[in-house]
Amino acid sequence: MLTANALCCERDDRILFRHLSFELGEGEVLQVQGSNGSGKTTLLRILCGLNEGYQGAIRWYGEAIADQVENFFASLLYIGHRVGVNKVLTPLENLRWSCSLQQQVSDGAILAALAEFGLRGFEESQCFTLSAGQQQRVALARLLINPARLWILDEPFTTLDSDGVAQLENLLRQHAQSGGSVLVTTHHKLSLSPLEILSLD
Amino acid sequence: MLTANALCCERDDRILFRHLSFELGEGEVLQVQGSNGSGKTTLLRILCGLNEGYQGAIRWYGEAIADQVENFFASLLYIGHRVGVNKVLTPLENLRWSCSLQQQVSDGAILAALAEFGLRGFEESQCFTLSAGQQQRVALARLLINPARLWILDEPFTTLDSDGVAQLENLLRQHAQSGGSVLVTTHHKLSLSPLEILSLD
Amino acid sequence: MLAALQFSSIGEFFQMGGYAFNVWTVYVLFLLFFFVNLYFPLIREKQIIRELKRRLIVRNEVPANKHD
Amino acid sequence: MWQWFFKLGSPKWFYELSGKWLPWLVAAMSLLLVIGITWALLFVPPDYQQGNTIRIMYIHVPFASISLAFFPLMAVAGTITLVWRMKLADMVAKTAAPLGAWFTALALISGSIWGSDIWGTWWIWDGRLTSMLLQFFLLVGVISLRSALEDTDAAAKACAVLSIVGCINVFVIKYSVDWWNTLHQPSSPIGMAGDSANGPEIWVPLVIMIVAVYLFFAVSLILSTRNEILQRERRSKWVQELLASA
Amino acid sequence: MTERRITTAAAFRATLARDLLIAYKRKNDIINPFMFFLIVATLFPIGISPDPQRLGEIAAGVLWISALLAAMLSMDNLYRADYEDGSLEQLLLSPHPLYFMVLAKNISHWLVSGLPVVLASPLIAYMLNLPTDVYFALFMTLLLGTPVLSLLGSIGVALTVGLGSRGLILAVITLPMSVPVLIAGTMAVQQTLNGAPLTAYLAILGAMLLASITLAPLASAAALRISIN
Amino acid sequence: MTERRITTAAAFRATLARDLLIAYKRKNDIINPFMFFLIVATLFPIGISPDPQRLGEIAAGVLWISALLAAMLSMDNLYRADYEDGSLEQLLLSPHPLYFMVLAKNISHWLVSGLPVVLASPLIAYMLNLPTDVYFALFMTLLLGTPVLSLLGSIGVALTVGLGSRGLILAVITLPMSVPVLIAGTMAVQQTLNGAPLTAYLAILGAMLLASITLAPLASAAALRISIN
Ligand code: HEM
Ligand SMILES: Nc1ncnc2c1ncn2[C@@H]1O[C@H](COP(=O)(O)OP(=O)(O)OP(=O)(O)O)[C@@H](O)[C@H]1O
Ligand SMILES: Nc1ncnc2c1ncn2[C@@H]1O[C@H](COP(=O)(O)OP(=O)(O)OP(=O)(O)O)[C@@H](O)[C@H]1O
Ligand SMILES: [Mg+2]
Ligand SMILES: [Mg+2]
Repeated sequence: MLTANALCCERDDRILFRHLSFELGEGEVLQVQGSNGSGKTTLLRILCGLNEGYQGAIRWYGEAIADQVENFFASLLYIGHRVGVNKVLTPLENLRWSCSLQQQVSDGAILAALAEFGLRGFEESQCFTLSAGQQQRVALARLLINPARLWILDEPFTTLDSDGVAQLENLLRQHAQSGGSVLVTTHHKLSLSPLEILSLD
Repeated sequence: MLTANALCCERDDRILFRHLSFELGEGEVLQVQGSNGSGKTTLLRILCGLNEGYQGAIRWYGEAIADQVENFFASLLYIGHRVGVNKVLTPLENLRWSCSLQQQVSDGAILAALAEFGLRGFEESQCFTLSAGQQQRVALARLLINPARLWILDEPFTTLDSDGVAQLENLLRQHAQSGGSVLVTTHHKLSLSPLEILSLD
Repeated sequence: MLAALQFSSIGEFFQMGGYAFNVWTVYVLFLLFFFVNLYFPLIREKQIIRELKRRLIVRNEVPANKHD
Repeated sequence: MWQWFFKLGSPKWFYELSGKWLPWLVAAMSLLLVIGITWALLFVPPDYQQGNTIRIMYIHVPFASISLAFFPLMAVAGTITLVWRMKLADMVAKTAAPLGAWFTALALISGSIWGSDIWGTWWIWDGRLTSMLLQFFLLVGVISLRSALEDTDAAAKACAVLSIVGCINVFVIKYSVDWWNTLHQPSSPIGMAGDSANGPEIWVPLVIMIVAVYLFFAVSLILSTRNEILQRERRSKWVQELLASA
Repeated sequence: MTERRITTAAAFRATLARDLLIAYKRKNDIINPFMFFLIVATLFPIGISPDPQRLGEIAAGVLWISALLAAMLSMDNLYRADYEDGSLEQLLLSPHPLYFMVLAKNISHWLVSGLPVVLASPLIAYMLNLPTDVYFALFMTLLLGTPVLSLLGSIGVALTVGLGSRGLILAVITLPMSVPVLIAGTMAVQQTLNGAPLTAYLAILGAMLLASITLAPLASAAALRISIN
Repeated sequence: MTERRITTAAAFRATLARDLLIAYKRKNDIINPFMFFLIVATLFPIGISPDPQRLGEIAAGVLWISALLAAMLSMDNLYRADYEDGSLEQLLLSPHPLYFMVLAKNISHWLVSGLPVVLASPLIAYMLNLPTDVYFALFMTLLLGTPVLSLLGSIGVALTVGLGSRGLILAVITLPMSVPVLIAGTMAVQQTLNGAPLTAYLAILGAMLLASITLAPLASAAALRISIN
């Protein structure tokens, strides 16, 4: 569904990648690997359209993304280094807004997702009182709610404890099985079976 | 060298830990473990004196820390979730300042440490142009420069690639061998041989 | 031509009919600005070329011909 | 037509062409300046009211009139940057901003020196003066935004947006400030100073000076833009070849 | 799946509601611009002259300048927190025209920080001894003028949201731009005092408001896309 | 190991140098308070009256209020970036008295943002038609007064540095505190205009400066410890 063709990006006079092409089909999980500073985050942001300093073509179901931005955004879920959790609001309120940018959701669904991610009891605490890993979990709970086909996740495993890691891996597996696709960066070794790897080194 | 006696901390009406006692001797590495939100960060900040909402006694070589703050701070190196790297300055300038809070350092030593941590060529780039992992590396380079006896590190492995993880583990090992002590939280499995574990769950 | 000259002596010219300070400051400022604005870009150009050459020699990096 | 347009946008093309034109521009500028300044200082008859201060006009008016061109220039460059992503446009915009601030400052300074005789004070809160001052502030705003944004590309686009918004605003400000309070010389239809009774011995040197200052503006803009090109294109083949041969 | 896709209007409402909720939770966002306005306005009797006669003469200007500063300086909150925690990226990646999202944020911001200032203005006007005849003129011009200030300020914040050092750059960029509003506002009050009809000025301010509602969010949206890059 | 331990004086210098370096790199930190001061001062003739006579009467107050606002609003930079990137924690964990570290940061901040305002004040004073007799009084009072404002502001920033929403809360906290300085400053200028000797006022401002140099950094240090908790 997502194809990149001869991507090339340079920052500060340093070529991060060149002639980078890949194809992400339905039901696939693609792990972007590379050492620190190799350009993983940059690549993901380019694919999302958050960064425009690149050359090459990115296509969504064969069409250039620029021609169908809304369509693309409607099926995209991006969680970056900064997870998009407002510190003042509670997890419930946060999700109510961030999910409602893409679809209608009921509070019940949100509460269920939060509980699933081990945040039962924290639904009504303001997010600045949550620990780093708990905030990450709030953001990740969107994965359970949002029906987006394409997940782009930038180091979603940082600050998660081992339960959290297992749970997230599970989720990725399920999403792929149900025909979605995942693009993920991490320094972890993922234990998913059909896992493709794109190395930037 | 560092002993905690019957520590107890509660936040937001939730008891994070109670009757927590441990002793950290010279040459020891203590890993604080626990699921997300179990209070690891809180514990480390309490030990550093950055958080005072606790009960119990903390001693440094047998004496209460409050009676010898400067002494304690002179032999402490803390790197937290926020690594203390100014975005505008270059790695070199950052370290020049943060090291000079504790001791005199030469630029040569700093450059060597940066190179050791894989940042050769980035010494003069402003830190906001560095990737997440590279910024972490700038902070960690202090471990090579600073002669502090006690290292308190809060999730130092996040965003590091596998080389970085190996290198840091190595560093912890060496520090312990040379008589220093380390208090570290991480969700990684550390491969250090004399490793004590303190679980908060 | 000379008949159109407005001043009969150099001294009178410098006095500018009592407005010497004002008139001359403006013209001096103008000339200063004029030369500074030509001089600095030229110096800067030399600096840049020197710096770029130095880099070229030091790194001897392979130029990536992305442009052109 | 479009081909030409994009060729024009190529920094390399601009660098080479401007290299060829510069000597001619400099020659024309110098010639006109020498003639203009000599004429203004030596041959222009003193004004019956203002006396010899009239000679300040030959600096003030060219600078004041060119200062008004900066925001439109930057807005056009900004639009080109945003729409066609032409790098050259941004390089011009980047060098124009500080140059504009200097030109505006000089217009302000020469005007207020002139005013110290004519109005008996260095500064009054008159419409035109105030709008000039505000334009100066806006230019400083653009410059400080440029220096604050570290990423060249982001800075280019952000300054483009600010210049476009600012350009609209410069007109609104000028209009509203004139409406608020006007004392300054009204601009006369032929663009000339003072009474329409003024003869050619007054306005011919003025025209010469105006053209000369425009040329000066062009020359210094080109010079700084060439530096900017060298820096930003330092990794391209043609700059490397240029360096090798230089 | 597509049938559950949300309309732009609903996303607009959700964003508006969220921003109002955040402001409500923080309280400070609501109280501070208002307090700042009060405090700055009270600095003038202290710094200039407590003489009612002279205060009355400068009151309209002082009120407008204080409102202007309060509006500009309260803008910093508009996108900053969202930028820092990543919510802004989510907003940019939403499948709705950014124009409306930005407009929602601007409206919420004005309701929270501009409206209280407008409502408080008669009080300060009284304290500064503004002639009572022009209370209405002052109120109406502020009511039409402060949204324009918010919309203009929004462009400035959007341009500078990615900067580490914030502080005054926003004010430096946007204060000169808002001078026309200040002029229209204070002229309206002054001319009303001299007996001129208010409507002409209100028409001008209304035109400014319309123009900035249609154009400013476009500029803000473009600026946000640039800043997030 | 201990012999290489650094003296507090050296750490003080290192901190001062670092902050100046950051300001130098950002440029904006230097230019903006100054530009803000200019722009705000320009708003008054526009908003109140361009008439030189009336401007001259309010000039001293306007200048002081603009300087006060510029000082307060430039404070936000003081600890914010350090808080967000964690440098502040490092500062708190340094084995030196926090008093000196805070003082170093305050001094650097005043040099960068206060001093340019003081130096520019005569220019604006001229433009606002302040009577020339009191230029010296204005300059001296600003020179003594703005450091006090910085030191007081520092306490406010230190208290609020941990807050998500910044913006105006700082101004709301610190403006009332700085009213005494404003009073002393404007009184000095006004009384000098009426022929009174300046020295008494300078003595008062000097005393305020001394008191705040000794006490304010202590308060800031305490506030920082609280905020970081
Ligand atoms: C700081 C003070 C002053 C400023 C900022 C200023 C600014 C300007 C500006 C913006 C223009 C417009 C140029 C154009 O439309 O092409 C102008 C033109 C002019 N100024 Fe000034 N001015 C100042 C003082 C003065 C004074 C004191 C005089 C003398 C009485 C003066 C005489 C003129 C004349 C004769 C023109 C040409 C009018 C025209 O044909 O457009 N200016 N000035
Ligand atoms: N500022 C705060 N105010 C109130 N409660 C807080 C605050 N910060 C943290 N807490 C509470 O303390 C608990 C422990 O937080 P802490 O950051 O120490 O967890 P942690 O063990 O470091 O978790 P993680 O692995 O996610 O980093 C959290 O669950 C949270 O509820
Ligand atoms: N804002 C920027 N300006 C200039 N260069 C940048 C910028 N951000 C990143 N870079 C450069 O791009 C390179 C790649 O950065 P990126 O964040 O994509 O790395 P990454 O692969 O995600 O690394 P990490 O594993 O540490 O997260 C960095 O080495 C840095 O030099
Ligand atoms: Mg990354
Ligand atoms: Mg933690």
